[in-house]
Amino acid sequence: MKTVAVTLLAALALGAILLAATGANPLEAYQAIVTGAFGPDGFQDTLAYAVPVVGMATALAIPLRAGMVNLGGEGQLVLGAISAIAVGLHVPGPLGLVAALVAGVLAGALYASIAAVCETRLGVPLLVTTLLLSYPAMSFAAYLVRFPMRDEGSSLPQSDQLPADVRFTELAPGLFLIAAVVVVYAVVDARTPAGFETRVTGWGPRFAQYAGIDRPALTVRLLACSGGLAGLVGAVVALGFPYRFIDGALITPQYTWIGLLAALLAAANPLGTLVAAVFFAALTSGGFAMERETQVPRELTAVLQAVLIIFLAAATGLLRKRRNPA
Amino acid sequence: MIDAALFSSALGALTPILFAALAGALCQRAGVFNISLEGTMLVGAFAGVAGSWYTGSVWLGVLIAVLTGTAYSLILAVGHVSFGGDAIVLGVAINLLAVGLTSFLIRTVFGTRGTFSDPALQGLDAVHLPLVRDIPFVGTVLSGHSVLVYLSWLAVVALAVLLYRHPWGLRLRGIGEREDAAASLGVSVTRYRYGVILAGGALCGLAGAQLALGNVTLFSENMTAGRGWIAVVAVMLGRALPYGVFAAAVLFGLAEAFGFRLQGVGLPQQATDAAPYVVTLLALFISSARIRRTREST
Amino acid sequence: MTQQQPESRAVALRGIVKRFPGVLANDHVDLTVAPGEIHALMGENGAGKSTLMSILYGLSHPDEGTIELDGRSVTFSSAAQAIDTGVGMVQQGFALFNSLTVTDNVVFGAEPTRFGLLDRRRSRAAVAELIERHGLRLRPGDKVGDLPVGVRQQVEILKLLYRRARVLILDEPTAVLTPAETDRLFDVLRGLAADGHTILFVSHKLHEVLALSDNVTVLRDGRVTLRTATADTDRAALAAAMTGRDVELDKIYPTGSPGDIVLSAQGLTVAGHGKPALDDVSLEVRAGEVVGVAGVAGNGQTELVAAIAGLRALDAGTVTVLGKDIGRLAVRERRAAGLAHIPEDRVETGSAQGAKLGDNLATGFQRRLARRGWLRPGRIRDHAREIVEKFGVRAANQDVPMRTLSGGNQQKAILGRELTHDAPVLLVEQPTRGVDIGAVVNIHRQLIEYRDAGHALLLVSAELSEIRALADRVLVMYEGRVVAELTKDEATYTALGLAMAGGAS
Amino acid sequence: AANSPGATGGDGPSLVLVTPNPVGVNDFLKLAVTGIEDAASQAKGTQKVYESTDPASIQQNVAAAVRDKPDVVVAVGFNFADVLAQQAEQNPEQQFLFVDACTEKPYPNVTCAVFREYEGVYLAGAEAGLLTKSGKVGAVVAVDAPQFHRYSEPFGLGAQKTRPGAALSPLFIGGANPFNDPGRAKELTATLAGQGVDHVMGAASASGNLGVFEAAKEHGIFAFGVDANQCPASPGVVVDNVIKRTDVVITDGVTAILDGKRGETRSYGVKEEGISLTGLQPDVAESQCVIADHPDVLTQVEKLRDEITAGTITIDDPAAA
Ligand SMILES: Nc1ncnc2c1ncn2[C@@H]1O[C@H](COP(=O)(O)OP(=O)(O)OP(=O)(O)O)[C@@H](O)[C@H]1O
Ligand SMILES: Nc1ncnc2c1ncn2[C@@H]1O[C@H](COP(=O)(O)OP(=O)(O)OP(=O)(O)O)[C@@H](O)[C@H]1O
Ligand SMILES: [Mg+2]
Ligand SMILES: [Mg+2]
Repeated sequence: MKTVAVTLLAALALGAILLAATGANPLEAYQAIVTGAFGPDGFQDTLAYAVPVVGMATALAIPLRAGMVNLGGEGQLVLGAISAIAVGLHVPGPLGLVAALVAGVLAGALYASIAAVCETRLGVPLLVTTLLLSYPAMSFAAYLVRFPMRDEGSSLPQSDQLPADVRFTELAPGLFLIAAVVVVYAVVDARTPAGFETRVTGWGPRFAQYAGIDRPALTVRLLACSGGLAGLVGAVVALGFPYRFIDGALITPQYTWIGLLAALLAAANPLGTLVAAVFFAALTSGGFAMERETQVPRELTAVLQAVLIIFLAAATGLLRKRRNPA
Repeated sequence: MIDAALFSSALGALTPILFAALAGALCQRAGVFNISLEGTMLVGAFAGVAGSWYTGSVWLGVLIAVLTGTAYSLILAVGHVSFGGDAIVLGVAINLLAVGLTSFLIRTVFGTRGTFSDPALQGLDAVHLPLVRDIPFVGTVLSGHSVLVYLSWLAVVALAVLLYRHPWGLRLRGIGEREDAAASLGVSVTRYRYGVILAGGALCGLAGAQLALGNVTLFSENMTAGRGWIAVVAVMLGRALPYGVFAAAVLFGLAEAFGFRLQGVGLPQQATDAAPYVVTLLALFISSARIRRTREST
Repeated sequence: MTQQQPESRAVALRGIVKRFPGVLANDHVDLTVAPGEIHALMGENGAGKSTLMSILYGLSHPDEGTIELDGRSVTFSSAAQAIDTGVGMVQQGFALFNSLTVTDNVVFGAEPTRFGLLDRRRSRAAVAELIERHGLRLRPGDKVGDLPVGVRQQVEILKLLYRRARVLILDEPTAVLTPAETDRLFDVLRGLAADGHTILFVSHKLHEVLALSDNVTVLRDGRVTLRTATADTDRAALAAAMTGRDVELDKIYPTGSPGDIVLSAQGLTVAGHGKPALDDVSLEVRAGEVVGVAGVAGNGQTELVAAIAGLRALDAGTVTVLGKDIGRLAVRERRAAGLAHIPEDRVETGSAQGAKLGDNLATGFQRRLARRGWLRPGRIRDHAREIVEKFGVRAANQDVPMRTLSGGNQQKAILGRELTHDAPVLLVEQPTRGVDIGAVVNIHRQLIEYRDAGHALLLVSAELSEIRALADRVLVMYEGRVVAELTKDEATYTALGLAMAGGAS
Repeated sequence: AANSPGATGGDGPSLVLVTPNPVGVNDFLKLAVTGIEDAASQAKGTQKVYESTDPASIQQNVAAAVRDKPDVVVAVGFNFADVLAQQAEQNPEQQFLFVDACTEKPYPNVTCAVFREYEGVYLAGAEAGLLTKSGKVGAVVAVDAPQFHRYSEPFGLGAQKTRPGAALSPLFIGGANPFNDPGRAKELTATLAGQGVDHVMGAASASGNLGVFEAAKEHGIFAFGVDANQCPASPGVVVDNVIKRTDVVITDGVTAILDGKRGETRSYGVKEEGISLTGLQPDVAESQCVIADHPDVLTQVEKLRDEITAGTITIDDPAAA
């Protein structure tokens, strides 16, 4: 803990120097980040970022626990969102809401399973297939909202708006859904044989095979859960304001990559992943607030965030090194 | 539809990807999963343009790009090798940092936002190969690229020689497989990993220089536009083997150039966007099926 | 290099202290070795032998104490410096590159070059020459990953010979060698010593130490308990110095009373490189019986167990346990049908080095320890504590990573875990490799108790004394086939040795 | 946020501009910033700029702007349609100026300002038609989407008007970063040049267009720029630019709102001089544009412009199709 604190301080000091060099007041800027992230107005923004970031972090942590890296979160996320919208536009009423969520989960799960099957059947590494499959999925969704599913009234690449009863008008339902998933993940991880077997696989593939763990089946199962959750995150975001699929809306905010950072930093530990993801979400909304409140150019916010992550990664690395000397 | 111009333009366009992919392959062989190629290339591009602009010499610009890329990759080297930080986390952060840093510097260094270009900015000239240029088709394809394009081909051969013919190559392949075993034979894992990461930084510097001074002559915010990620994919497809990576980059470049032409016959851009990735996937399936078959037959 | 003054010391370690969290691994250890001397280092598991040797080799740094080489004080901050100074070490366990050839593994880090590039011809010739000179069973061009474990150890020794180390440290080098190979190695070592090389030899095997060494140092709990000329000591004295008590050595257990056939394998065939790794092997093991499998490493023993355990696919043949055909089942289903397995590779296959001891012990029990589908940390701890206590695993607590346990204690943990399954069939490979004599006695007793409780054991061991001590019946393998079947009485050293060389009728 | 402290007298009206993307490379957004600065200094008020990066930050920046309670919140770009509708409904007291698009339903507190850039593109196409030798014109456009077809289709129509039978080849950049990939823009332009196209409409964004110009220069063909005068970037290559006077439109709109003219939709095209060509500006001679050397072409294009202004020529909005 001390190491993390020291490196965080170092990162903040470096950031302060950068800020001061551009003529900004570092204290004011940092204060703006904190109030922007946790103040009465900003906290809402932080939560709004936290829902997708925590969701994606957990989605990617699930296979990571078994040492499998899913680099295709973006494709699964986007497919989940577009499927939820496609279903939500056609199934009316509260049933539509449920159907849309289910469609999102299924789309993400199925798509991620393809990558898993490619590894177990064809021997192409998961890391590669997940990453590669991500791009066609994004292109496909982009195509759908530019042509067949396009909102006729608008010139933007976006779908129609969902009917009024197939919407999450508040943040709360999405927040609860994702929170519930995090709790389920934590419990399954710590308290079930399935979670235990996942961890065993993460410790070593040879040991897992020897212990009788069916790796191919586990791979498919974990990837389905991972993709399903990514799809759920997509569905939750798409069902929220502005109640439609906008091309790029799930990609530009980097939910997936920030989520992956959180999961990796925490070594896929459920609680650690949650903490790291919330921290990154707060940093993002705080960064925007700092831009609004102070004279700091927005590029500098990005620099500050990146520096912080680099120091954090180094600190956790050092921590892990200390704990398990090779 | 398929003519010499298609191959020629694909070769130029894929050079930054190839340089970066070689950097990735080198790191991969030493057991470092380097995904900071995108950001390092971007920093290299910026340094190349700034260097060329302030010194008035494109060669000094290239040199400065290489040095800056090397220096920038120190972040990964120190963070991952010395501190033991996760390479993927560091890589993603290094990419974010590069975007922020270059956008910020373009303001402070050039006093402009977004894009810097000037007719007086020196770019790399096309080199017309004597003799080769006169061969029909082949001449059009192979001649008339920047020096860095040819250098990238040399780099492929150099990497193959390094990996399979030079003691360093043997050692870093060993490190990639079992670092403790290498260490027990007195081979410094730290030093070799620093070496490959920094050399990778230099290659990414070249990638950036070709992108900003060869392919175009300007610097623009985030102008790498995902090429570093494509390089990561090329490393995977080419299984981190020098010629494999080269083939992967060429396949990718051709698929992309061909995709542009398919737009001309009415295919939507989103379909042609996906084409290189789909082609790569298919190539992977085929190659891994072949590897399986040969494995089973022995 | 050979002309030293009689009192000169090639190696002198003085007052070495090394602490690990919760353990004093070396406690003011002094060790002096003269040039041309073969010095044996003995001690129980965890006594601190490997720690002391890795300090001498620069892999770890002493908290206190000094190192002298040829009378000059040295400090190594890395193995590279140690190698440059002429100190070489074969570590316990393997440190090899499986994807590289034997040649590349050997020359790694000290490659012959020509115009700056690798000189493959010279490398290969040098390695071939060494192989030839020391009569090893290796080909320079083979991929190490394709070699059986026993043969891989020879590559390790070759690495050392290639490096022309003047001080050679061998940490349990003979663990996987057959008697004949061990003899050959000893000849080599004696030759090297005669050349003035200094040899530090870590071993648990009393007869080897007595046969080879000039002097012996015994460690217990990090402290030196005996330092003597080999000629002045005997097996009982060494064993007592190691364990602090008297141990019953070389006990040969009487045969049990076999019941019904529990494990039956018929016509097992597994492809290998060129010729099959397993060629039409059939065997049966009865309840209450230990069937030993002897053979020179690399003759199919590993593949036999892997094929039965489900870690390697069968090309032909059937395996039944209690009458149930398991030959095509997954590992989990085979285990459920009644198999337990102590693998020869305890580092990667038998355990997860980075995971906690407790979790290692719980692996395989996760479903049985669950109640109504839920796992309770308390039950996992209880389960682990039982095994630790019953099998005398020495560890600070069950939350330490497996890798911090000494090799012998890791073996005890794995043995304990697999015996606790209470499965009708136990596959055991090299159960006492690298294990100290005190522990060997215990492990043997536990295996026999397990047999007498009515279980069927298939025992693969490179240690003929172990085969003779435990096996009720012995199968000898040669080039993938069973070439001899001997009863306990027939299985003399001579008979076994003959059959293992392929000379049985 | 890049907010210069605005004009002096801080007691005037306060303005907040929210952009959909970082202002960075975007000439269109740079003009918007100029517009808000001009509007603030004219009214002796203050201004701030909030730059967004994605839909989530757009939403938060608009919410933050509304919390500040400025006199006018200015938003630029289609991306704001949903957010402005929501905020306008929840905050009837807050005045909004929505530039470049409009909410689906009208709101009394939302004033819209939209462009008919296709009229300008048509005129540029007409210039290309008059200048082309091969009879083939092309367009390099950031993404394949109806909104951006406004930069390709009218270009072809304009060319056909002045050169019957002229053919248009549009190509789209796409990829990971379509609005900022000069390398790809350059390749695409080279591809068009290889097909015999000799005049290319560059709608690849400000930085992407630099790639278009480089390729045009290397292949000896001509290009058209967008949003601002891009001719100095590549003199002798850039024929003309379709300029979009976001600055004028914003000052105009802010003044109208402050004067109490609220809730209407104001459309800016060639007639209103919200859309124009560099060649049709009075200072064309200093523009470094190729068109300055073709007064004959300009005469004909001025005639076409007058016809559009008079309504005798109407051009369909490709995005509305
Ligand atoms: N001397 C060489 N020059 C160029 N290429 C070589 C050379 N030696 C090997 N290769 C290429 O590398 C391939 C694999 O070589 P090698 O077995 O050394 O790689 P590896 O480290 O085992 O990697 P992997 O098994 O992961 O592919 C060969 O099939 C060949 O294509
Ligand atoms: N890296 C480490 N961290 C913590 N404890 C360690 C570490 N390495 C060794 N130890 C402990 O130090 C003691 C000495 O271990 P060492 O490996 O030297 O024993 P050994 O005599 O070689 O045993 P064996 O015969 O089993 O190989 C043991 O208690 C071991 O658990
Ligand atoms: Mg030891
Ligand atoms: Mg190989």
